[in-house]
Amino acid sequence: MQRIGVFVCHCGTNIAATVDVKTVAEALGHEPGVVISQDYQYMCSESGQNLVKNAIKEHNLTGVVICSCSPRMHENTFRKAAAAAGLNPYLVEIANIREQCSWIHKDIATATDKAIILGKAAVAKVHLNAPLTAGESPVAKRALVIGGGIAGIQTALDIAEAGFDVDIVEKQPTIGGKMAQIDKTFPTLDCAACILTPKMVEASQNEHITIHSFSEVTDVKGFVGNFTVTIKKKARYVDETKCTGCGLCTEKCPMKKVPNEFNMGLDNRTAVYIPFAQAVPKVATIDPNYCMMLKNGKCGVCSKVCSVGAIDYKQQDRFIEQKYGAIVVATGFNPIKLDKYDEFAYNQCPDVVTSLELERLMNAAGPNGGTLLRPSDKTHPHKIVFVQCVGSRCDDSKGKPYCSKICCMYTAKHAMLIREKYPDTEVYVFYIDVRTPGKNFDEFYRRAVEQYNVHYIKGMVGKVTPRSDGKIDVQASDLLANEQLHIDADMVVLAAAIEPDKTARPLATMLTTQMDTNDFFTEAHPKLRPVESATAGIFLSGACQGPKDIPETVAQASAAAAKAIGLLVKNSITCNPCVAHSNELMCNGCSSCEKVCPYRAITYEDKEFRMPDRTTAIRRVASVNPAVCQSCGACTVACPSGAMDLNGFSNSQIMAEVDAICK
Amino acid sequence: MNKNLKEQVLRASGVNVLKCMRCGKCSGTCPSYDEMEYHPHQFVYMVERGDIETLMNSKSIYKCLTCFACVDRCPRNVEPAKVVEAVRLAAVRQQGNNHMNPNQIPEMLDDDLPQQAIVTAFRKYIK
Amino acid sequence: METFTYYPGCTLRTKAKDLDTYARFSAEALGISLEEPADWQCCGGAYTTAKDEIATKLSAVRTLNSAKVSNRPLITVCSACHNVIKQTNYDILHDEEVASKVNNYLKLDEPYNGETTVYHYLEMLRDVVGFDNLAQKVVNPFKGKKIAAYYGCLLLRPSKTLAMDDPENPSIMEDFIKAIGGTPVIYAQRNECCGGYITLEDKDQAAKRSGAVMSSAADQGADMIITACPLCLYNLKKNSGSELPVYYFTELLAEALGVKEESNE
Amino acid sequence: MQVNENKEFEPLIVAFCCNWCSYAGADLSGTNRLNYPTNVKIIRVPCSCRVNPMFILRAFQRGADGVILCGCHPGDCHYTSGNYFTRRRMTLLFSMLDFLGIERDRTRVEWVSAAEGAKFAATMNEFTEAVKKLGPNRRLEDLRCRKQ
Repeated sequence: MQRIGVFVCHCGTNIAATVDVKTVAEALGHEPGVVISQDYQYMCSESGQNLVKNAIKEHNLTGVVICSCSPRMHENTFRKAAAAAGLNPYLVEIANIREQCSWIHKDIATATDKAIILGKAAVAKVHLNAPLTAGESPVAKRALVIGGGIAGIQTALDIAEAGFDVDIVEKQPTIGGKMAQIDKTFPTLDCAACILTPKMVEASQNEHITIHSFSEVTDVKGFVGNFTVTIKKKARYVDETKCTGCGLCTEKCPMKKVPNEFNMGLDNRTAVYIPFAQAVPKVATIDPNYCMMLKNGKCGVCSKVCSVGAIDYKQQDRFIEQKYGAIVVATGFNPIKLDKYDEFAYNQCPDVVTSLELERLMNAAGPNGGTLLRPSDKTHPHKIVFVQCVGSRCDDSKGKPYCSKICCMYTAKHAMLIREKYPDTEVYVFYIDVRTPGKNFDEFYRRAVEQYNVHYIKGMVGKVTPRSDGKIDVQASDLLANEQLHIDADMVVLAAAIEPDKTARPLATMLTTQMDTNDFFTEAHPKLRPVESATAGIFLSGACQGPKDIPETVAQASAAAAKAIGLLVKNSITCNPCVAHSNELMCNGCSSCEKVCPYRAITYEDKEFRMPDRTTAIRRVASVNPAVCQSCGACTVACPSGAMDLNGFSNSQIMAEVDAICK
Repeated sequence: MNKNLKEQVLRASGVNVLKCMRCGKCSGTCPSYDEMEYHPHQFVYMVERGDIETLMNSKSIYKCLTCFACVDRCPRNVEPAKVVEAVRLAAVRQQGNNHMNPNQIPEMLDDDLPQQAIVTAFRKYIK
Repeated sequence: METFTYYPGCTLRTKAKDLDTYARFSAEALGISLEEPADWQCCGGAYTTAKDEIATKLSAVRTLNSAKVSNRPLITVCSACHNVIKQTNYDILHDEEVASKVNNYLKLDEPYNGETTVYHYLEMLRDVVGFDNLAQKVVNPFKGKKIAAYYGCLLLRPSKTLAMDDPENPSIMEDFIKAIGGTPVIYAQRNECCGGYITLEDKDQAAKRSGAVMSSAADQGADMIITACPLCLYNLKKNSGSELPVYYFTELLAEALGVKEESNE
Repeated sequence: MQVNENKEFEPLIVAFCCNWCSYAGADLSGTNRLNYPTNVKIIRVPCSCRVNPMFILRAFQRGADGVILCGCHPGDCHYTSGNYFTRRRMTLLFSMLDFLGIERDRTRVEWVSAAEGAKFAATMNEFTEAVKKLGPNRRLEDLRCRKQ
């Protein structure tokens, strides 16, 4: 027999002014099972809570209904009070008679009637509440960082600093990412390699960090605290443990005409290569698309010159499996392809380049050894035009709808560096808006204009016509002068929009995390939870979440690390007990629930059941992982046999509420 | 500002001038820029402000080549050429406001001129 | 032998007879039959983008409908006709108001709702004949000839509607040039306007525009330039002040296929 | 609901609201003191996809005159894709109800975010008016369930 206590709150006059609380308490007192029904001025106050606690003890209550404000406000307060009095906290129900009754209605009689009905619904529901206990799930003390750019490196270093093991998975042969390709950084103009490469070395030497370079994540199973990840270590045809990175093979390799992706294809590398001098790990990799030995078995030079015998033409892809407690995504960005914007003649003229290509052209380790020369004829350019917002801020049909955020600043940097090094070069920047919010950013841009005489022109380039004399006719508008300009440029630099790496979307599917329409990962809350994904245990670092410059990326990387550490220090995590569960006797093994679950919390297993006459049968039944279930209830509706139900919001509970309201 | 005219131009062109982010690419790419008193980006902005009559009285409306360079290259998909066309129609549809008199045409012709030029002129300038 | 409905357009009956004749003879040589609808009329020359212009779109719809009745795709060769007809068809397909108003005017036996597929002759060469097949049928290749393709605006834009090729980096005419044995010359002004119909009243502007096109092509070393548009041909020849020869692409096609002589008979 | 000749017909309306968006939106319309009729009684569910079509049929059987289901806006679901399930399921259910001759205006799915208190109140006002116009639900009500 149920013994239910009902407590009606006045909330001062918030409720009592429009709802006759005495009548409500009186009416609910006649409901079946209700043994005590009281009203009080402020239920949430300490004395109000004591009233509830005492009633629980005194009347040995089996259920409590509080008629008060929204459960979103004080459900937890009253659950805690119940627990303190020895009642299972999940035996408390709230009837929302403030936000959804007293505050929206004016007539006391009808509002009181409605409050009584809402109270009856809560009483009907609490009759069917079951005591629930939160489970616990262990946490694997190891983190995975996907992506080895500056974001991934920083996150890994911070997690390792806290004493946890962390693995970096990087698809390229070296970590370093985009920052390794950059020449100088804004707004301080220090050299990117000088600040990045020590971090790369630190990562490789840290005893807690394992770097899986030239590797990819191919499968993710499990849930927060308990992920099982499969990593594919792609065959690099070089034994990493033997290779010393001496580079002799790369010198002797006869296949020298391979476009060098590290230099954006502006020069060539050999088929066996080390991407750049400070690569980490400094190990050679053979490109199977170009290696003659791998393609037709004729060559073998690298294997002959390698003194440690590291070359292994028979190497295969290897798969390793590892358990992780937390996963940090740091997959980064790429500049977009510019095929759609050929009014800028990018595909027609080698001297029309992207900003990242310009970085390589200006870099001391780049194709020209740091001297800025035109790719076409290796002459020094005297007039350079920069075009902003190429593919950014577009209508969806024309490009990316967002601002790529970093272009205004790196363009100011490029312009300034060029004017500094080659004062005889004129630099024009066509801009729509100059966006420089950030510490010392606008000052930096002003310096480009005022000290370095960079010509900033409000307007946009409309057509680029390369000419046979090597000049490039740039036709553009100057909106302030109300003129159409023609500039005879030597080079044109396009600020291509940036987009998330193409590997991000398949990864998001594996991780069951959300992405926006631009393939940026979605954070759990745009303001208050910026580095967590909505899936527990998955954190976001760097430009995979949205366009970011280096300082912002590093800040977010450390924040993601802090969140991951916060998870890893726990030995176990408490689970929400209001999860779905399946009645195995009713389950017919149809898999409908498994298909609708957005969290892959449901798996099927073959179980042995006792049947009549001492026989047994093996049946396929659903089982819900309570640590993964987020209690949406999609499965309960999909289940054709009614085996699947949701704790706290069971079919019978909701039906009881419906019945109570409709009486 | 003439509200009806603005409405008419917006409706006929089907263009949402509020999508413009004022980058000026239309005017950067326009082959008729130097012949125009008001340029493509100004057309969009002036229509937004409702300053249609100024445009209707300007020779600029007869200088647009309808080559659609601005339409195809506008990052915001604003389609300025359609605005120009709608303003031109608003002008030539007015009684006695034909841009060309058919009697003038014979003296404009030469032996090789394809008649599509004349047909087009009728379509564009005469209502 | 595949048969298409073929719309020549009025200019091709007078000032641009070459464009038409060579197109027909070449098609025959390629095993394609072009059938002209009995009572076609002028397409209107220019497409009016205004949503409230209905009457100016009707003649194009009549042509589209006659192709629909014959149950064949419609082939055009003049760039201007192609542009007008294709844009009109797009409108009918995508704007219910235009479709219903047009049908109210025309009172056809059966309403026209954009059923016809419209191809430009070049698209037919690419998608039906195939440039590889074309290359095999060439008897007089333009070996060593540096030929610049001039697209102008009408063939490519608005790209969403015309959808023939990449509007900023097209290749269909270049592939055609390769198929007839020539060497294509890429130049940036190939998709810029030649001045078009402004020619009638403003020779200066037409001269400036067509001059820019021609000098860009000549600058990149072209021996000749080809086009699909009578008005472009006129402008480039007459107003540009350039000596560079300009031909219809069909003339080169006929010559390459060895049917130029018979076309002229 | 009783139909009294002197009294205007007062429909009974059951509203299922998802915990994250619509229930919070309903709370917000309360916080902002926006009025909507007492006819509307809200049942909280974790997600609109928790609502089994049976619940809606049960409400009609027990004498509800209208049922409205509120969830997060498409794309904003707290559980990623729950409201898409809702949309599909309700499309099916409503077409079945249509087939049974239940007026379309008696049922509704509406997307209300946690910030749309005003929209919640407006929706409830509109919906109540619409159901009022239809009069009592006689087709699906099981008279044996009616409390005497």
